[in-house]
Amino acid sequence: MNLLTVVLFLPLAGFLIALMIPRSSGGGSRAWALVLSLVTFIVSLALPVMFDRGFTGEQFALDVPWIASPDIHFYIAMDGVSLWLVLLSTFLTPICVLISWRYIQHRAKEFYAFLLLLEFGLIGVFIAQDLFLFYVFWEVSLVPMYFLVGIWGHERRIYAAVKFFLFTMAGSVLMLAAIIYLYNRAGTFSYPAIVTMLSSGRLTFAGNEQMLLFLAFFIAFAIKVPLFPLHTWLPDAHVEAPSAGSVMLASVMLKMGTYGILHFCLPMFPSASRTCAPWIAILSIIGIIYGALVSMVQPNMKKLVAYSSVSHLGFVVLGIFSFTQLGLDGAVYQMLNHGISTGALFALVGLLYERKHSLAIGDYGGVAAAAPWLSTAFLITTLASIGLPLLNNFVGEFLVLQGVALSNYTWAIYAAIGVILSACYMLWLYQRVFYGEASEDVRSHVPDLNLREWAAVVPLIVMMIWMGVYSQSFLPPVSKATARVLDQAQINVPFRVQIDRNAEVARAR
Amino acid sequence: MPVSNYVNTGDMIRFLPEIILAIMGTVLMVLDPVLQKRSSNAFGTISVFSLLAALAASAYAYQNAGPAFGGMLTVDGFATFFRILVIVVGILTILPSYRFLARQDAETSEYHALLLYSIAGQCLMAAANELIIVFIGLEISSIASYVLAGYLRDDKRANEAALKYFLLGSFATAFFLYGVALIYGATGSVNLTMVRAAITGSNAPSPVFVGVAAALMFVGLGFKVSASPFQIWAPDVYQGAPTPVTAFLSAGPKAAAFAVFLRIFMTAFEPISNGWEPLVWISALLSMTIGNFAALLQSNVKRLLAYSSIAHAGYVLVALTARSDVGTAAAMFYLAAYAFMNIGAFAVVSHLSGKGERYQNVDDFAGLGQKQPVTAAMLAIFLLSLIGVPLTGGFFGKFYIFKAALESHLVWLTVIGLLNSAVAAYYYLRILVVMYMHEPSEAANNAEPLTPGLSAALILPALGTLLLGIFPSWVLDFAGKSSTLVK
Amino acid sequence: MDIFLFLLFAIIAVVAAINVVVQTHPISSAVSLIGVMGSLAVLYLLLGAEFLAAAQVIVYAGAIMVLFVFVIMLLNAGAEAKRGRSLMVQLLGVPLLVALLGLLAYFVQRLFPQGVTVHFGGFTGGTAEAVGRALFTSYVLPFEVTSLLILIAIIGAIVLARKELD
Amino acid sequence: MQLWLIPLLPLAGFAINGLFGRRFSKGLVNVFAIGSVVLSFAWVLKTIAGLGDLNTAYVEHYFTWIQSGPFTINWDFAVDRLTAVMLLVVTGIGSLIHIYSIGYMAHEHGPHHGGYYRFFAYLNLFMFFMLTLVLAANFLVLFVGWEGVGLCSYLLIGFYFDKKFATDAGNKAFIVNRIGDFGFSLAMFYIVKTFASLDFSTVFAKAAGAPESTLTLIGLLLMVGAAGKSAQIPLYVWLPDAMAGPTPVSALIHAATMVTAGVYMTARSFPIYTHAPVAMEVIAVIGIATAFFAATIGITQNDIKKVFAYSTVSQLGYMFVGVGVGAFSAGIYHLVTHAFFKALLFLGAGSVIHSLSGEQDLRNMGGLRSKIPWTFWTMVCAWVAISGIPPFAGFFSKDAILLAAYHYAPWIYWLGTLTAGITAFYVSRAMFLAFFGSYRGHEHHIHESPAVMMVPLTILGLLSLVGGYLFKIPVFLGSLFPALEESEDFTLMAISVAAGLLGILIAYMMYVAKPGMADSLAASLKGLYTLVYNKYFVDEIYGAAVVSPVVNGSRAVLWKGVDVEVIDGAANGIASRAQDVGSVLRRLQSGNIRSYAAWVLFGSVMVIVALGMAGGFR
Amino acid sequence: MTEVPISWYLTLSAILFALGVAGFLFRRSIITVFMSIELMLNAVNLSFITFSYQFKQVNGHLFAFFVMVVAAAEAAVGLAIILNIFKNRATLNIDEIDSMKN
Repeated sequence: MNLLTVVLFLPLAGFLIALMIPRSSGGGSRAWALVLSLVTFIVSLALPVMFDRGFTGEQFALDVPWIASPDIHFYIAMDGVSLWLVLLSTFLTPICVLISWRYIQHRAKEFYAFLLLLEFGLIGVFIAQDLFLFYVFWEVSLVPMYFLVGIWGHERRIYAAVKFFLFTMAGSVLMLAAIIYLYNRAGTFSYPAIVTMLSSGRLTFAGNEQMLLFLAFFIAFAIKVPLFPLHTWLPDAHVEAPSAGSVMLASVMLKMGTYGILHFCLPMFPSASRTCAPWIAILSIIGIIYGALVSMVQPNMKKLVAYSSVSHLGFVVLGIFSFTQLGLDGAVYQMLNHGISTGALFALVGLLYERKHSLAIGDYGGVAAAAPWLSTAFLITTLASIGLPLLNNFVGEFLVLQGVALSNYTWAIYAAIGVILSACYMLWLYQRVFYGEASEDVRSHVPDLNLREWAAVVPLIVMMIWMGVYSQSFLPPVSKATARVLDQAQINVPFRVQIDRNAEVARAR
Repeated sequence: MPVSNYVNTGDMIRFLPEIILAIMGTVLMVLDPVLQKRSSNAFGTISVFSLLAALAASAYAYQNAGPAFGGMLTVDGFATFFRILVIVVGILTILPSYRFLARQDAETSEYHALLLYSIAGQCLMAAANELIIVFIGLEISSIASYVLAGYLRDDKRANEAALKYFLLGSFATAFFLYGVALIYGATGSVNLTMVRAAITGSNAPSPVFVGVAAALMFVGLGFKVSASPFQIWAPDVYQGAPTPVTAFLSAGPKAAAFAVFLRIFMTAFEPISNGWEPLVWISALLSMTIGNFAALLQSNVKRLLAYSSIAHAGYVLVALTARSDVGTAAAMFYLAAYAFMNIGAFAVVSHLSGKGERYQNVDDFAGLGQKQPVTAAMLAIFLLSLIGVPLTGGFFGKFYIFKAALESHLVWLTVIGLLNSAVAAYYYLRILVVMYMHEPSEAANNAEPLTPGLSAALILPALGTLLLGIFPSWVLDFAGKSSTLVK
Repeated sequence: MDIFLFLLFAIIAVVAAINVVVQTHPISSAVSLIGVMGSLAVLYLLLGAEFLAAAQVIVYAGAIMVLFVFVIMLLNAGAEAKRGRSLMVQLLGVPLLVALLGLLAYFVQRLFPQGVTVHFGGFTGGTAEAVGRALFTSYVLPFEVTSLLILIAIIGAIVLARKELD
Repeated sequence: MQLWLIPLLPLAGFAINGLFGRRFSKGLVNVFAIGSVVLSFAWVLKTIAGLGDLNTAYVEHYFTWIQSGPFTINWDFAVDRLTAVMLLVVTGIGSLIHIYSIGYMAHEHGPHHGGYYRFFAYLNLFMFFMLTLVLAANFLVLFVGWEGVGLCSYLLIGFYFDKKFATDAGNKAFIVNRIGDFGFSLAMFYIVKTFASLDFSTVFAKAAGAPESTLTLIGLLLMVGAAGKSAQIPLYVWLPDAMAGPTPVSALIHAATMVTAGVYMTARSFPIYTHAPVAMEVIAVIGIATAFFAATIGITQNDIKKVFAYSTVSQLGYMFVGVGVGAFSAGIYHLVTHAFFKALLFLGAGSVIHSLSGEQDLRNMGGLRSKIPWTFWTMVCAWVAISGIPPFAGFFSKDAILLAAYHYAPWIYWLGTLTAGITAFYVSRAMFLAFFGSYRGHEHHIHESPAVMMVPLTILGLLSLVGGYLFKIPVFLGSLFPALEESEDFTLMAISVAAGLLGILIAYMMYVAKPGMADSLAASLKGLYTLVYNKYFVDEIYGAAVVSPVVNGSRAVLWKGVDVEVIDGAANGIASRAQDVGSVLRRLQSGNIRSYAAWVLFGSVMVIVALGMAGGFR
Repeated sequence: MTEVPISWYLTLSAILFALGVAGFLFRRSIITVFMSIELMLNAVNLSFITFSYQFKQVNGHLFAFFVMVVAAAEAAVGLAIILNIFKNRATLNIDEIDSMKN
C-alpha cells in the first residue's frame, strides 16, 4: 500500500466514520477527530523520512485508471513542494481540533467531520497529478470550508461563506474550461505527461492560446491566493470563520492558489507567465503594500491578520514571478511559513476570543499582565510574522526579496516597504491588545494558557524557530522541485520571449 | 414467426416495454374498484413492479436491437438509454408519491395509470424513428402529463398549471405538427432516415424550406424541453403542479423530448447542422442565462427549481450545439444525472411541503439540517450536484458537456456556460444556507418522519447522483456507445 | 370548375375562420369553426381524400365540436368579459401574426415546387379502403397506439371532471 | 576556538531565565544572567588571547543556514581586530551593566510579578544578538544580530508595558529601525546581485573591481541602515524616546553598544566605501549635521536622560564623521571611548534617579554633590571625558576625528569644534543643575546607591579617565583600515580643547555663577528657544507629514474607499446587477397565458427567420 | 377546367393556421382559445392532405387521421380541465387565470 495513499485516505475514512458517531456524543467525535488527525500526522511524518532527497521528480506515485473515456486517472504523487504542504495540512489539523475543543459545542459532530473532510480535500489538492483529479480535490475542499464558515462562524457568517464560495467558484469554472481545453489538445489529463509533451515540443500552444489558458488557470489561483484586487472575500471569510476554519483557510487553503501557480502556470505556460509577470508583479506589490496599510487600520484582530495575509501572500506570488531559483524557493518557503505563523496568529486570536468573546482590539489591553504565556506566544508569533531573523518568515522573505531583486531590483524596493509596514501593523496590534493597563475585565476573563492550549501552541512555536534557524531541514527538496519548475519554464517556451539577463546571470552563479 | 406481413415477433419484442406499461396501466384501472378502498398503496407497488418489468423488457429489447414496424421504431442503444432513463424516472416519481397522495387524500389508481401511460409515451418517443410516431408519443406523454398536472382538482394552483400546460402545450404542438407537415411536403416522407436521405439526395428540396420545417419542429421540441425562448410556461406549471408530478415533468418528458430532439436534429437535420447550430447556440445561451438569473430572486423552491431546470436545459443544448457524438453522449449523460438530482430535490420538497403543499418557500427549509439531518444531507448532495461540485453526477455531466463543446471549438459558449454555473451556485447556496445555517422553521419542526418509501426516494437518487459522479464510466460508456445514431 | 370550387370554399373557410377569431361569444365561434371544418371537408374531397372528408364531418364537426358546444352550454358561457389584458399581445400580437403569416405564406408560395396543380380526381387513393388497408398494415403501430391516447383521454376526463363521491 | 560559545552563553542565560525565571529567586536569576555574560566576557578574553595577532580574520563555519540553488548563506563567525575590539566593548561593558542592574532593578517587580527576571532575560538576549552581530562573517548573519538587537531594544524600551509612552517609544524604535533595515536589506540585495555572495571576505575582495556607481548605491543603502540603528538624521527620532526604558538599558543599548552597530557596520564595510567617495561624503555630512543638530537640542532638555540621549545622537554623529572622512579607526576609537563615558553618564544618571526614587527632571535636582558624592565623582570622570579635556578618553578620539575631518573638509572641522563646545556646555549644564547649587526637589530621603551599582560606575570612571590613553585603538586597527596621511596638528587640537573648555565655562557662568541668566536668555530668544526646546518639532512634522496621512489615508481611502467601496462595491454591484437582470426576467413571467403564447409566437418567428436565413433565404 | 396550383392550398393552410394563432392570442374565453387550437390543427391537416395529393400517397391522409384522433383526445382532456377551472374559479376569462407569476 502506497504511503501517500494512506495519508490521503485516512482523513476520508475518518470523515465517514465520524458521520456514524451518534450526534449526542459531541465529545466522541471530538476525540475521534483528534485521534485520527494525530494518527494521520504521525503516518505522514514517514513521508519526509522516506522521501528520497536525491531524486528529482515525483515520488510515492500511484496511478490507477479511474474513468476510461475521457482518460481520467487517479494519479497522485508528490514532489518536494507538495511534501511540505501535505505535512503542513496534517500538522495543522490536530492543532485545529485542539483549539476547537471547548469552543465548538454546538453540532460538534458535523464540525469535526467537516474538518476531516477538509483535510482530505487539501491533501488531495497538493498531490493530484491528474488535472481532473486536481480539480475534483480543489472543489471538494471548498465544500467543508463553506460549511465550517457558514455554520460555526460569527454574526455575518452566511454572507462570508457565500462570498467565499462564489468568489472561488467564479475562478474555478474558468480553470475547468482550461483543463478541458488542455485535454482536448493533449489527449490526457496527466500533468507530468503534458509537461513532457510541452518540453519535447510534441505539444505547443500559439501565443494567444497560451495566454488565455494561462489566464484561466491564473485567475482561479489568484482568487484563492488572494491577489489584489480579488482579495475581498478573504477578510470576510476570516473574520466570520471559527478559529479552526481561519487556521485551515489561511494556512493551507490559500496555498492552493500559490501552489497552483507554481505547479501548473509556470511549467505549462511559461511564455504567458513571463509576458504577464510584470503585471502580476505590480499587483503583488500593490497587494503587499495595500494589504499592510489596510491591515494597519483594522479595528478587528482577525480582519487585521486577514489583511496581513494579503500582504504576505503578495510576497509569495512576487517570488514566483521573479523566475529565479531564490525567488521560487523563497516563495515556497514563505507558503509554509505563512501557514505556520499566520495559523498560529489565528489560533491565538481564537484563544483570546474564546476568553473574552470579542475580536475588537479596543476591548483588550493589558493582556500581557493577565496572561503572560499567552502573550509570549503571541509575541513570538508576531515577531515571526514580521520577519524577524531566526524565525521562519525571515528566511522566506529574504529569499523572495533577494530573488526578486535579482530579476528586477525596482520591484524589490517596493516590496521591501511591506516589511516595514508589517512591523507597523503587528506591533501596533500587539501594543493595543497586550500592553497597557489590564482592566478588571481583562484580569478576570483572560486566564493564561491551559495544558490543551499549550499543546496546540507549542508545536507551532517550535516550528517557527526550527524553520527559522535550520532551513536546511526543509529547503533542499523544495529547491529540487523548484529548479525543475524553472527548467521547465525555460524549456517550454514555444515562442521567443525576452528573458531577463539578470535572472540568467544569477542562475549562472 | 410473423404475426402478419407487417408485424413479427421481433417487432413485438422491441415494442415490449410500451406494451407492458400500457397493459399494466389498464390493469390498474381494472383493479381500481377492487383495491381502491382497501389498499391504496397497492397501486404504487404494482406500478413499481410494472416499471421494473418494463425496465427488464427494455434490456431484453436491446438484446434484440434493430428497427421495428417497418422502420417506425428503432431500438438501439440510444433508445434503450432513454427508455431506461424515463422508466427509472417513473420509479423515482412513484416512491415519494405514496406519502404525497395519502397526505392530499387523492386517488391513487388513476394517478399511477396515467403515470404508466405517460412513461409508455416517452418510451415510444425514445425509440421513434418516424415523425408521426414522435408526434403520437409526444401527445400520449403530454396529455397524460396535463392530467397529472391538474390531478389535485380542488387545488387552484394545480388547475391553473394544468390549463397553462395544456393550452400552451397544444399550441406548441401545433407548430411542431406544422413542421412535420412541411417536412412531409418537402421530402415525401416522415421517416427520419428517409428524410435525411431526401435532404442529401440529388433531388434535394430547397434548404430554406427544410430550414423552416426544422424551425417549426424546434418550436415544438424547444417548448417541451423548456428551452429559451419557449421556456416561459415552465415556472408556472412547475410551481402549480403537485410536487411529485413536477419532479416527473422536469425529468421524464424533458428527457424524452430531448431524446427526440437529439434524434431528429442529429439524424434527419444533421446535414443542415451548419444552419441550426447558431440557433441552438443562442438558445443554449439564453436558456442558461435566463434560467439562472431569473432564479436568483425566487423565494418559492418549486419555482426556483423550475428556473433552474430551464438553465439545465440550456446546458444540454450546449451539448447539442457541439454537433458531435461526444456531444450527444454528454447530453445523454447529463440528462441522466439531472434526472437523479432534480427528482431527488423535488422529493425533499414534496416531503417537506406538508398537507396542501403549504411549505414551498426557501425559508421553510430553515434548520432542516438540525431537525432531519439525513433528509438535509440528501438535499445537500442534490444541490451540490446541481451546482456542479465534483464527485457528483451534475459535475461530470457539466464536465462532459463542456468538454464536448470545447472539442467543437465552442470556447465562448463554454466560458459563458461555466460562468453561468457560478451564478447558479448562488441560488442553490441559498437553500443550503437556510437549511444548515438558520434556526429551524415551522416547516422543519413539523416535518413528518421519513417513511420507507420516502427514504428510498431520497437515498436512491442520492446514490445515483454520487455513483454518476464517482464512477461515471458505467453510464458514460453506454452513452458513448449509443451516441452514434443511425443516419 | 376546380378553381371556382376551391376559391368558394377557401373563402368560406377563411371568412368562417375570421369569424371564429372575431366573435366574442364562444357559441358563435364554435358554429363558425364548424363552418370552417365543413368547407375543409369539401376541399379534402377536391384533393381526393374521400375518407378524410367523411371523417372530418363525422369526427370533427360531428363529435368534437358537439363536445365543445355541449361544454359551452353546460358552463353557460356567455360573451367573454373585457377584464384583464396582455400588454405583450397588445404590443406585439398583430406584428407577429403578420410576420408569421407572411413568412409561412411566402415560403409555401415561393419555395414549393411549382407546376404541381390540383384537379379533382387527380388522386383517388384516399378511399376508405385505401386508408383502412394502410391503417392495418404499415400503420398498424400508430393506429394501435392511438388507442392508448383515447384511454388516457377517458381516464383524464374521469379524473378531472368527476365529482367527489365521498 | 569555539566562538559560538560567546553568544551562546547569554542565549542560554536568556533561555533559562526566560522559561523558568518566574519560579527563580532573584539570586538565582542573577546567577544565570550575570554568570552567562561574565563567562562570555571571559571566553572573549581567552579567545582573543588565543588567536594571536589577528592580522587576518579567523573564521569558523557552523552550518549552512540558507541554501537556494548555488546561493548559500553559511552560519559563520569570524574574528579580526575590529571584532575583537567590539567583543571586548560589548561583553566588558555588558558585564558591568548587568552587574549594575542588580542594584538598579532590585526593587523592580514590573507590571506583573517577574519583571526582574524578564529584564535580565531580555538583557541576555540582547547580548546574544549583539555578539552575533559583531561576530558575523557575512551580512546576513550580521543582519540577524542587527534585527535581534532591535527587538531587544523594543522589548526593553517597552519594559514598563503598562505605560503607554513606553510601549509607544518601543514601537517607534522598532519601526524607525525597520526603515533603516529597509535600506540595509536593499543593500544586501544589491550586493548579492553584484557579487553573488554576502560573505564579507568574498564581497570585500571583489569590491575593488566593481563599478563605482554600484558601490555608491550599496554604500548609501547601507548608510540608511546605519542611520536607523545609529540614530542619524533623519532617523534619529527614536533614540530620545527610547529613554523610556530602564536606565541600564539606556546605558548598554542606547549608548554603549547597539546604537554603535551602525558605525561598526559602516567601518566593517570600508572596502566598499573607500571606492565610493560620494557615499562617504554623504556619511560625513549626515554625521556632522546630526552631531550639531542633536547637540543644540541637548542644550534645552530638562530630563537628565534626554540630555544624555541627545548627546548620544550627537556623539554618534561624530563617529559617522570619522567614518565618513575616512578615519575609520578614529570612528571606532570614539565608539570605544564613548562607550565608556556615555555608559557612565547614563549609569550615573541612573544612580541619581535611583537615589531620588525616580526623579528625572533636572529642574527638581540640585546640590546633589554632597548627598551622593560617589556618584558625583564618577560622573565627573565622564564629564571631563566627553568635554574633550586632555588627557581623558574623549579627547583622544574626538581629536582624531576632528583632525581627519580637517583634512577632508575644514568646514566639518569647524562645525565639529563648535559642536564640541556645545557638548561641553550641555553636559556641564546637566552636571551643574544636578549637583551644584541647592536642592530644588521635594523633601526626600536621598541616599547613595548600593555598592553593586557603584563598582561598575567606578570601573567605568577609571576607563573614562584613562581609557583613551590606554587603548590606542587606531594603532591596534592600523593594519586593518587604509591609512590616512595626516600629521598631528597642535593648533587644531588646541582649538577644539578650547572650545570644550569654553563650553564648560559658559555653563558655569549661566548655571552656577548667575543662576537666572539661563532663564532670561531663554526668554529673550523665545522663538529660537521654543524651537529647540521642542526638538525643532521634528516628531510633530513626521507625525503630520507621514504618520497621520498614512494612517488616515489607509483608513479612509484604502480600506473604506478602495476595499469597501470600489472592490467590494464592484463585486456587490455585479451581484445586484445580476439580481436586477433577474427581476427584469421575472417580470416577463406575467402569468398571463396569452402573453406566454405571444412569447412563443415571437420565438417562432425568430426561429423561422433564423433558420430560413441559414438556409439561404434573403 | 382550370387547375388550382397546389401552393394555393398551402397558402390557405397557412392563413388558417395564422388565424388559429390569432384566435389564441386575441380571444379571452378559454373555450374559444381552445377552439383556435383546433383550427390550427385543421390547417395542418389541410397541408397534410395537400401534400398527400402531391405525392399521390395515402400517407398524408393517415397523418391527418391520427391528428384527428389526437385532437379528439385533447378535446376530452382539455374540456375536462376547463370544467375544472370553471368549477374552482367561476370564470372562463383566460386573463384571470394568472395567480402564479414572476
